[in-house]
Amino acid sequence: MDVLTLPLNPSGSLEPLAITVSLDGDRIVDARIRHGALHRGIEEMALHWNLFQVLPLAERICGFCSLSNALTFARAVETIAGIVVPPRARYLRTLFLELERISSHFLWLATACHIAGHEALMMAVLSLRERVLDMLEGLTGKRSNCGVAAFGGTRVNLDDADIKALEEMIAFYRRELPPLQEVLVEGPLLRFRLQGVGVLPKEVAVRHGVVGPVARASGLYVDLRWSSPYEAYGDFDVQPRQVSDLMGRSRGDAFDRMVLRIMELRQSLEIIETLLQGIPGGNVLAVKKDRRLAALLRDAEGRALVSVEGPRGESLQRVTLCRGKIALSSWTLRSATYVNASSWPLLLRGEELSDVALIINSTDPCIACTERLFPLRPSPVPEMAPLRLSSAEDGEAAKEVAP
Amino acid sequence: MIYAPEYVIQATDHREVLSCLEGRFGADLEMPQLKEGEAQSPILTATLPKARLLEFVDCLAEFDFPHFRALSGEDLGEAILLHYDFALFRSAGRGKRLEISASVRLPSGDRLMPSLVGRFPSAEYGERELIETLGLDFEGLPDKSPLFTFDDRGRRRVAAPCDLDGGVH
Amino acid sequence: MSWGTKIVASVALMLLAALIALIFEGADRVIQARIQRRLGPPLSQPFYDLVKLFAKESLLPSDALPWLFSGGPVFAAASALTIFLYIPIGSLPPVLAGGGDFLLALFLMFLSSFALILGALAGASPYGEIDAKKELDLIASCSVPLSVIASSLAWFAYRQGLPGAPFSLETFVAKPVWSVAGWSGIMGLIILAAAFLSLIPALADRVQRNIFGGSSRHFSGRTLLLSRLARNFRTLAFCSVFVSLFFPGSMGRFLDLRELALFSVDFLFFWVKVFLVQTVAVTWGGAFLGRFKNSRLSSFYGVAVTGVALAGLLLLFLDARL
Amino acid sequence: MSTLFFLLRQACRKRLTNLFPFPHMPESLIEALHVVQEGGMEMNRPLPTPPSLWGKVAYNRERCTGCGNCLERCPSGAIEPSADKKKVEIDIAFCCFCGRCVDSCPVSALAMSDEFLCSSLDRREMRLADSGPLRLSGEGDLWSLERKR
Repeated sequence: MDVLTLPLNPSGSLEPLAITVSLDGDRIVDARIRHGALHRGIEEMALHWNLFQVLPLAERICGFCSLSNALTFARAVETIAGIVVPPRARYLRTLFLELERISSHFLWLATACHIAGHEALMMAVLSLRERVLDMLEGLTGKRSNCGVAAFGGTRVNLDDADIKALEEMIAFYRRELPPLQEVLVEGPLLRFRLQGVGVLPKEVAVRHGVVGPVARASGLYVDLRWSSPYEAYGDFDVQPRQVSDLMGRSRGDAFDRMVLRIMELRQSLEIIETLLQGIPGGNVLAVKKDRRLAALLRDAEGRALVSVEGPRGESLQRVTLCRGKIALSSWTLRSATYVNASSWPLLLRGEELSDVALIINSTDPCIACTERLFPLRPSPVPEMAPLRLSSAEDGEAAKEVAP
Repeated sequence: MIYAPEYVIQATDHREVLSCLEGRFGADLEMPQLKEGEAQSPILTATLPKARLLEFVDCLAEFDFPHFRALSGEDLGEAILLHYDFALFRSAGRGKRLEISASVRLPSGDRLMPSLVGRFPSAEYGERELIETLGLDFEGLPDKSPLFTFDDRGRRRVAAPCDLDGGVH
Repeated sequence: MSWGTKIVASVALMLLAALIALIFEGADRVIQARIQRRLGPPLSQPFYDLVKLFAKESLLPSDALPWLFSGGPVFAAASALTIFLYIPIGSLPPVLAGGGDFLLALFLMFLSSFALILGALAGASPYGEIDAKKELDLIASCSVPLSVIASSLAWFAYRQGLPGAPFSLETFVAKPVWSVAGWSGIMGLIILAAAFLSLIPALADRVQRNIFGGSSRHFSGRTLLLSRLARNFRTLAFCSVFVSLFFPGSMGRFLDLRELALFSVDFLFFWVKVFLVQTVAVTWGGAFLGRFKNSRLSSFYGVAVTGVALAGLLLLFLDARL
Repeated sequence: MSTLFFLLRQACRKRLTNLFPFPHMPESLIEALHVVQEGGMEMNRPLPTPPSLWGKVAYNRERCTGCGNCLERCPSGAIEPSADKKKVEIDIAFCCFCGRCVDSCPVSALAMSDEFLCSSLDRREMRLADSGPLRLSGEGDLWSLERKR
């Protein structure tokens, strides 16, 4: 067998990844994926800042799961500090999470159409996405990185006009989504291109622990919003969507991932609709006084592990706070792509070379979330200076906190 | 050991899981605790000796296939604390999901951990990252090359702090 | 015609075809942008591109065969332009007429594609090689239905007694095949025309089936310019052949014009028809075919379109027998 | 077939391209906007912005008490204490438009204006020491006409 080893540059996959494929003719025998094109150093950076500064940083880990990341962080800090979020803020957070999911799923659809070569469909999807971005801009002032999250609530409040605008948006999508769905799901364009590409069977998906839409498209019944409800998701019925409900069966290929995301778009609209009916009144911030909040955070101590079902799947953060300063002792981020990436070589094996970009993209990768690491010190294996745990400048030894 | 990859539909009671683990591991399981709150899903935390980690995971697998969520490490100076996060009963029903956080304390000087890649392929990234950041070593990890930091020739790229203020602006 | 006139006419025709190919490319890009709800570039954008690329440096890969690498695109563009000398434009007879000019036109078309692929292969890069192989694969699978269409048309023309050589485009222009066909023959011709139309986007390089930017990936500057020109010329030539075969009506005769007026009206009418065909087949067809998997595209042309063309042949056969 | 209709309908709808304000990039965009405001030049008007848009930070130096809350909150270090130590200066070039300084200001000396064009060839232009009394958004600034229409 004549095997050709071919490095694919980022232009081949539309993501800053270096993929080396071994080819037998047009078939991929083996694939090796190398990260490291982005050195972001977010975790390291955050240790030198105070919590109020880290929250906007968490927002900027990624442009499209911005709220999920920020909210995970805010919830972790709230859990440690014992801040109870008022009910209206819980509803607003849920609302913005769903708006973010709509925006992210539309962007994914557009990218999928682009990689499949259907620029006209891409523009159609993007023009639909404009509406939710306009909505976000109208509600929060920004199209992405909306800055909704705050410790103990949200920074944004809604009035009646906003709720009316949201209802109009839902009506708009109810009108515009069905023709798009017909073209994408029943039309030949993407079906011929995506069906049977990048198949991830259910058993393999379970073993690799994939999360989010990738897992659901493979037939797993998993959704954090359903299995461990947070914020306002506990108040109404959220079932994980399954492709087999619409298509009869699920094969776990790229086409199923697309169908699932369209189904989730509609689910998000349903959630927003139910949510708007039952939105409670009251405050959106648990602690209004700045100084009291700072005091609460200064006294907080402990560890928290919090996860949120972002548009790409489970976004997980482990936060450790020490008493005495408004700063992190340690922060670990695990985005959905970090988990899903381990299945990429498997998905690529046996596929055609021209499908590489399509397969990698079908899992909705976010390299920015994954490569948040930048070890500044040399770390040879045997002898290593201990990393500084706390951000203390005075060299105070960090206490170990009981887990 | 490779488990049958399937999620169970019927969740075991969370307290039952805890008591089963306590019975199995006895004094090795330090500070086992089951927190059930409203803000978060129930979480079971415990500290383990490293020798019994694999046994712990296999014990979890008797209830359900554990979903490997994350592996993270904290350097405490005199020791390294590793957190293995799993989830059980992921698709067993609303509110049934149980998070399990097993912490392993590695005293300084001991850098070798058993690898979980044989059981959970997605553990690879977490383990490779810890090789890079904390300088650990994992027994049984097939690919120990750095994950995020290396140059074109496959050498580890080490950024000295002076790289940062080398006239970026 | 004397040799001198022929040379002058050829040069004039080739220049004109080149100009029209560029204008049509601009129109193609504007229409594509409209489908995508964009503004799109101005109609003159291909001319700006031409000037820009002409001024740019042509890079030569270090391992490339220089003469083949830079010669391939030149040859591709030249052979694609030569096709116009064999196509009757409107009521004007082709500059270089002959008994088998239909076959010669097809041959030149494939030659142009092959020259570009050879140039890409001479770049000695594995990426270019992979894309060139894919293109070769596609062209090979397209050649099967194309030869079926060509031979069935020629057989039908011969059988129905169209005046002139059966493999000459002039024969089809002088008397449209539609006029000699019965109902099943018309059905067959429609099927053949549809099959031909579906081949145009593939042979005109409008199907983006690769991830590396096609076989012209390693071309730059003038070689890139020539490879793009070759593609545009081939597109235009293909649409012109289609018009000559299936769409040969004369506007001038319909209006009862004579001499110069007849020639000029038909000349304009011909390009309008070509433009329509290009818009339907390349702009809209390209929007549909998109970036299909190479293997699926090859089997689509090699099996499905061939089958359709054979069905058309069967209908023509029935028509001729009845 | 439905795909064809979808694309045909797509082609017939209003085009989405929003043209760049000027045919050629001016030396300084802000200056060019001022020229437009005085009626010296024509431009393609940008899309209307919502009233809640977070644009450039506006800073009322007079009202500022120099409490330093915003210094602690700024994640990108765009706010620096100014020379007289009781006020601040804001470097828009570093600003990440998160708006946390506005939240933290006890005397409302900071606000997010709806001016979003802030590119310049000169970095010193980006330093903001004072933008005068704060206008409410939509009150007589450059983009407000667009919004009322």
